[in-house]
Amino acid sequence: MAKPLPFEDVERTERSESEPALLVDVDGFEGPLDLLLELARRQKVDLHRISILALAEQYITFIEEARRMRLELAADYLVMAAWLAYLKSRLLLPEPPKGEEPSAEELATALALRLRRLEAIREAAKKMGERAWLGRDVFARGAPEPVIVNRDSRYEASLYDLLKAYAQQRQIQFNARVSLHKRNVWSLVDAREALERLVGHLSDWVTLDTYLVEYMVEPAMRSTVMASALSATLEMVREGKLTVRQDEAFAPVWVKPADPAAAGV
Amino acid sequence: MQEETAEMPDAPEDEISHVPDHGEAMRIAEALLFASASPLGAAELAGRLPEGADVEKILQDLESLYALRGVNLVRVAGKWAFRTASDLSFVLARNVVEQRRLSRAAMETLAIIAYHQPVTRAEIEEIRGVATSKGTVDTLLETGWIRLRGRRKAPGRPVTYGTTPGFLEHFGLDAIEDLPGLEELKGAGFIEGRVPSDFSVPVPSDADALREDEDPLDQDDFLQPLDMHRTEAGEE
Amino acid sequence: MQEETAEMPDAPEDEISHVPDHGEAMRIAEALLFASASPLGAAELAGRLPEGADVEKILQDLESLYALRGVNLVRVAGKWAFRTASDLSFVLARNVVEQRRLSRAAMETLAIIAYHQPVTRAEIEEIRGVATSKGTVDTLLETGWIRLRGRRKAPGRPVTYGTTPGFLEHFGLDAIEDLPGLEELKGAGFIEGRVPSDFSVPVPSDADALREDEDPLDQDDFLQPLDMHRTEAGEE
Repeated sequence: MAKPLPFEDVERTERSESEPALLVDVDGFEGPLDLLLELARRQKVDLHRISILALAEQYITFIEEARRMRLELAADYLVMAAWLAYLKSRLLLPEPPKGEEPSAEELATALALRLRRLEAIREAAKKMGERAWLGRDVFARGAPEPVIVNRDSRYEASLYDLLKAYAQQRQIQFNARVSLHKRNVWSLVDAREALERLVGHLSDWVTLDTYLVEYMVEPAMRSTVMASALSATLEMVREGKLTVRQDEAFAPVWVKPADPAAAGV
Repeated sequence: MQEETAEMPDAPEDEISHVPDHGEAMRIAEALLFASASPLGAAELAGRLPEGADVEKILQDLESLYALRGVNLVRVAGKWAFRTASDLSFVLARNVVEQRRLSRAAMETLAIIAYHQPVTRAEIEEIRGVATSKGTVDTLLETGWIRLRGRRKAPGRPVTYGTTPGFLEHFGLDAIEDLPGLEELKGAGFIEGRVPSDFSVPVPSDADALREDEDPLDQDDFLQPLDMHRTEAGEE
Repeated sequence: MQEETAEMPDAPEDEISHVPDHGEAMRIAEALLFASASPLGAAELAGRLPEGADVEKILQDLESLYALRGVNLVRVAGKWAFRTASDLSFVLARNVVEQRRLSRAAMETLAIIAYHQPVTRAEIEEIRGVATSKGTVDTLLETGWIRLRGRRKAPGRPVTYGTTPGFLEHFGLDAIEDLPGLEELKGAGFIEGRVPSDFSVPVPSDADALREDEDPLDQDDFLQPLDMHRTEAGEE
């Protein structure tokens, strides 16, 4: 922004000093306010005492020159030119009686203020740019030494949680154990022993059920007794100690000691 | 004193027999500050120094001990950090692999955000008298120097921008009030004059707390800040 | 502090008696070493220092200048770098306390250990009806609330677990016998419904003295409690 912007002083009226040869180059400006600010700088007076009228004239001349040279201008620049032309005429004409609109003087002051504000922030931006930037002018430790973090876990638990966990666990357990506990089985060994006792004092056919009745007092025991007894019976038949017959499906199963004569068969 | 020593779990036994040794505490602070890539606050330091150590005194002593050296202890963003002396940038600049240069537009936009925060994009544009390209704000967000603060309680609920602690750190500022030329800016009519009333703020503030005229950001703003920004730009 | 400052040749003015820019060269070397991401060799430094600077002397002076400080200039693989003084390495370690909640499995296991101690892992599993993961017991050992007591006089000599004084402290119990019994648990609504007649809640004991059916721990158990534990798990 500090670089002198080349522009042609077509007007010459307000400028006493000789300016560098002027080129109309709108591209160099960041919008109409920027152009205005540059033109204002050319007045070489404090922005507080800038002549807005002169500034308006310079701007309009600049834009006209640009259009004469058939340069493409952004609409912003043209809008500003139109507004400045309006302001210029207001400033030159006698003020109408005080209306609702701001006076020409007030408009001019507001424009001057905007320019001062832009100038000030430019200056601030420049100062910031000139500061010692980290990573450009000043540097942090190039090889920082990492902090070793030791994580120490602290566990939280309340007595309530503890008791609840315990009670729930134990309750599940005793509920599960109740059904398990009652389940008695008549093992194959038990069945075999009982059947061997039977073989001892049997001489003729007898139904297995009749004999087993005494072991089936508990209804729950029925299936386990029947299953084990049948398995044991078949095993003893295979060993030749028993003969077994069943007249039809689902009929009672008859057993009797094997005929010693037929034992080998 | 004996009791205090007993309480301390991490102090080497012989080191601190009576009063926490100022010299030893300085060495510890020095080691901590040297080791850290980012600035450390006085409170952070205090938590890691022997109990009873005078943190302020230690920092002052270290500051003056290093004042004339090639490495200085400086205050940035309210914290402390060792940095190479700024007058030596001419030798060190060669270290810089690639320094992102901000465009003039970006630099001005950053300055306006810094000095005027919280500030909306429309307000930035009013000052510069020109539209701000989306790319400029995106670039600044990428640097991590500016952040979305909230939304202005105004029609359209525009996003307000402010600076981050990273901004202070980068520009070597202790606090936002230390911005250069703040007084001149006040004098230039930043406060008084025709400036719209919702715009003029006496001093810039990068405090986390929202101003009266700010709403918190929406939920979506946090999810996709850059996209949100794009949407905002699209609305214009 | 005063003495220390006096000892150090840190005032460039006094230092530079004959060679005029020795102090300045020292500052530059200091900044270069500080900002460098890797150690710098004498030749590398010489290339960045003012012409005619005595690199060896500069490095020697910097070395002695920092010798007693919290940061030292040290030689690493023939090159030079700043490093935290070795006696201060402890300051670069930070202990972070994390609050964590126990998993349900851990909570149940802990409760069973508390009530049924001394108890083996197999017994815990029998009560819970599920296998207890090694991690659960490890976590509990980490809390400091349970300990290895001894080894059960039984095949396999399984380890017995019990609670620690830390357990009582954490749960606000005066003694382990203060854990509520069956009637109290029922009264407080922890146990509801019909309770089988053979169901009981043991009266726990965390006495140090081993029970009759316990042997002392083996020597190895003390050396590597967790590893021992792992081995035990492996045997299953």
